[in-house]
Amino acid sequence: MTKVFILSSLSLVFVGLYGVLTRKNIVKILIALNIIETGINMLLVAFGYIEGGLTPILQSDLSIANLDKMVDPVPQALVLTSIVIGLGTTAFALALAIRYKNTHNSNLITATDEEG
Amino acid sequence: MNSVVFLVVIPLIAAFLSLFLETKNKIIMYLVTFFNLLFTIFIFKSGCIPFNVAIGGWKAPYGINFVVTDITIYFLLLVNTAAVISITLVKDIKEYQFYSFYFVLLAATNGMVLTGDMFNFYLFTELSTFAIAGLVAYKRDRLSTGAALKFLILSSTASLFSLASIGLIYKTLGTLNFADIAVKLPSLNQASFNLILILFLSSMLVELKIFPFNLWVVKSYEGSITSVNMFTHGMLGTAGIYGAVRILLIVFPNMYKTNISTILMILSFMTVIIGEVGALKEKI
Amino acid sequence: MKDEKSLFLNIVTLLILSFMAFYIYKVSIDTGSGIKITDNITPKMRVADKYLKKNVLDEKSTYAFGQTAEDTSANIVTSVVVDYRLFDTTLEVIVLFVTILGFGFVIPKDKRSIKKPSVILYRWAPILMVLMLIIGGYMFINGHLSPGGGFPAGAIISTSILIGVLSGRKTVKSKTLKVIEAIAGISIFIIGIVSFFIKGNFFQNFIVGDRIGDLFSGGLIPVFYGLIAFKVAAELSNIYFEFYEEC
Amino acid sequence: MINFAIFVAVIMFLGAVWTVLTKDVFRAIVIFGIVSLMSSVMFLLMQAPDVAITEAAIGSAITTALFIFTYKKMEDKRDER
Repeated sequence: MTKVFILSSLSLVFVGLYGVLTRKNIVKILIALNIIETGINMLLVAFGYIEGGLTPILQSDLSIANLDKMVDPVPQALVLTSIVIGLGTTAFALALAIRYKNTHNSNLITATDEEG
Repeated sequence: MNSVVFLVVIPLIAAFLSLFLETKNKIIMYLVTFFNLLFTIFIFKSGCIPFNVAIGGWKAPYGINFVVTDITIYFLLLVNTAAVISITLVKDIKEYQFYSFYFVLLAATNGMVLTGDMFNFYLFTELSTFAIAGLVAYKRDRLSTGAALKFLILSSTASLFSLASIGLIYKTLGTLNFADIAVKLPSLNQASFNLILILFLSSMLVELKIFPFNLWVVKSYEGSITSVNMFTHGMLGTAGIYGAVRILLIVFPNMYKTNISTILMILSFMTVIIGEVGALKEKI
Repeated sequence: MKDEKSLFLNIVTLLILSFMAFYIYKVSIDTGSGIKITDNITPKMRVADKYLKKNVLDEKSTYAFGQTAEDTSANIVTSVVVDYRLFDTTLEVIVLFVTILGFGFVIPKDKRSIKKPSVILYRWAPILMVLMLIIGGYMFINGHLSPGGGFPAGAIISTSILIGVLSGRKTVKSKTLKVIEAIAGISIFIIGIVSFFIKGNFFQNFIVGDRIGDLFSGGLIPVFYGLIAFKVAAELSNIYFEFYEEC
Repeated sequence: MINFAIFVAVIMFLGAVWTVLTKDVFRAIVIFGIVSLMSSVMFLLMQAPDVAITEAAIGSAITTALFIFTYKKMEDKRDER
């Protein structure tokens, strides 16, 4: 199971990196950035996974007896933070992209910055 | 000395308050910046350095903590002095967003110098990135919009690499505290060490404006107003240098065959040469 | 000419990426002494062990369900996010604040009119909105017992305002949202400072004595999650207003 | 269970490749939403329900909505000129 998770998240990271490096449309670049971010988040959670692990929520005395079998809660907490940061990045960059379209009259990242 | 957290908390509260105080923002800006400088001098004079602040009462490797050492206090003085000097250049600006960005940048640079936790450092760098991007885009014309967009895309890609390296550190060593990482790092494999180091270095180079990633600097300096340039160089540059010095040379010391000082020296040498060549080619 | 350049770029990118993939593969098969990245064992002395056993302050202490402990949240992810690493969460709130401030600052304001919504959407919108509010409220109140928490709760509450905007009903003013956002943001830090004056540490959980599994447990966790939920909802709603406001 | 995980992973990978390669921006946005939703299922399989809910609400729904709003706004601009 762990191998499936890690390989799938790494593949997402590489596909997203390819997109960021080769695409020229700004919206496509931002989508690719989001794909990388999803991949990294999955990688972090997969690092905390153990085979046959339990959800880290205490429901009864039975779950307190099985604390060693629970998956690692710290990467999940970090990923909760990083998802929200990703939303912030996307929102800010999209607003900049709309203004970029207004000022440059183009949605390609290669448009020149000089006037005229 | 638990009250050192005020250096971060007071500017953040001011960032919220600046949504309402329309014309008084400038006074608040001077007040908060001078408060930070005076508080730093007070800590410097108090004579209880070095000390360690556990936020929330959780002790060092388990919670987030602020570390103040002899080097930290000097860099803190530098950052706050740079802030005081650069706000004198701020002319009459009416938009409250400018002041909010400034307060967040002040808090983020103070925090980058103070923090002793890996993920907290990542968050402070993100915070400073967004504040700088907003300040660069302040003029909202053709040049500044392009510069801000390119800077934002570059630095968020870089910060994702540093997030991956934080995950690798947590998986192998099981901790996020700087001091704890430095103790446990010698038990790591050479290849794993190199991978973590490469991922982290590539993200730090953007903040430090070193060669392969320094192309955003020219555009953003051209596109933004003078005081923003002072912020970028005086505050973010100083804090970034301290963060890099601590993380690269204290947390990741020169071990095995990887000599970080040599790599950094070669890269900065190339930065100087290529930057000068680029400046000569620029038409006046 | 342009296609050739693009083909060249693609080939170079693929070469770089395959080099990176090869390097990662080499790291994974490397046989040296010490801890490896691909090791499947959990490291000794991991931080999470103390979080799971809830004995950061007292080495030997144990706890049972329905009893008190140093942190009484039943959902351990929540207890890490809002108690052990609360300072991270407050900074994350600031990140969202800054980016959305920048969003409103940068986005060009131009005239835009919305099409008139259909009658079905107009009639059914209040029911959907109330449903969304109930789900969001449940999520942040129960954030310390079940999966969920402040951030998705805020997102869901903001969806109800989005439905209001799309169906053409006036719900809240954008100025009110700004006030809510600032008050929630300031009070998070005020609580942190208050705990400094009560307990001597910033952002310490100063309500103690409740039991794991109760609705009213976790000390300050539900308070913080409520504030975060309102703040996130106000910020995200501001984005929708920026897009769909009739100027 | 492992077959289901592999199935979801393959869908996610193909969706990501399609998103990056397609010429149509709107289609890319919608398929990115599907990829994000599939990653939420993967988080559920990794025993992380908190992250799954957050990813479904924020990473999938609101990010996709923002992309679509922006796309419409940029398209409107082109029609005016």
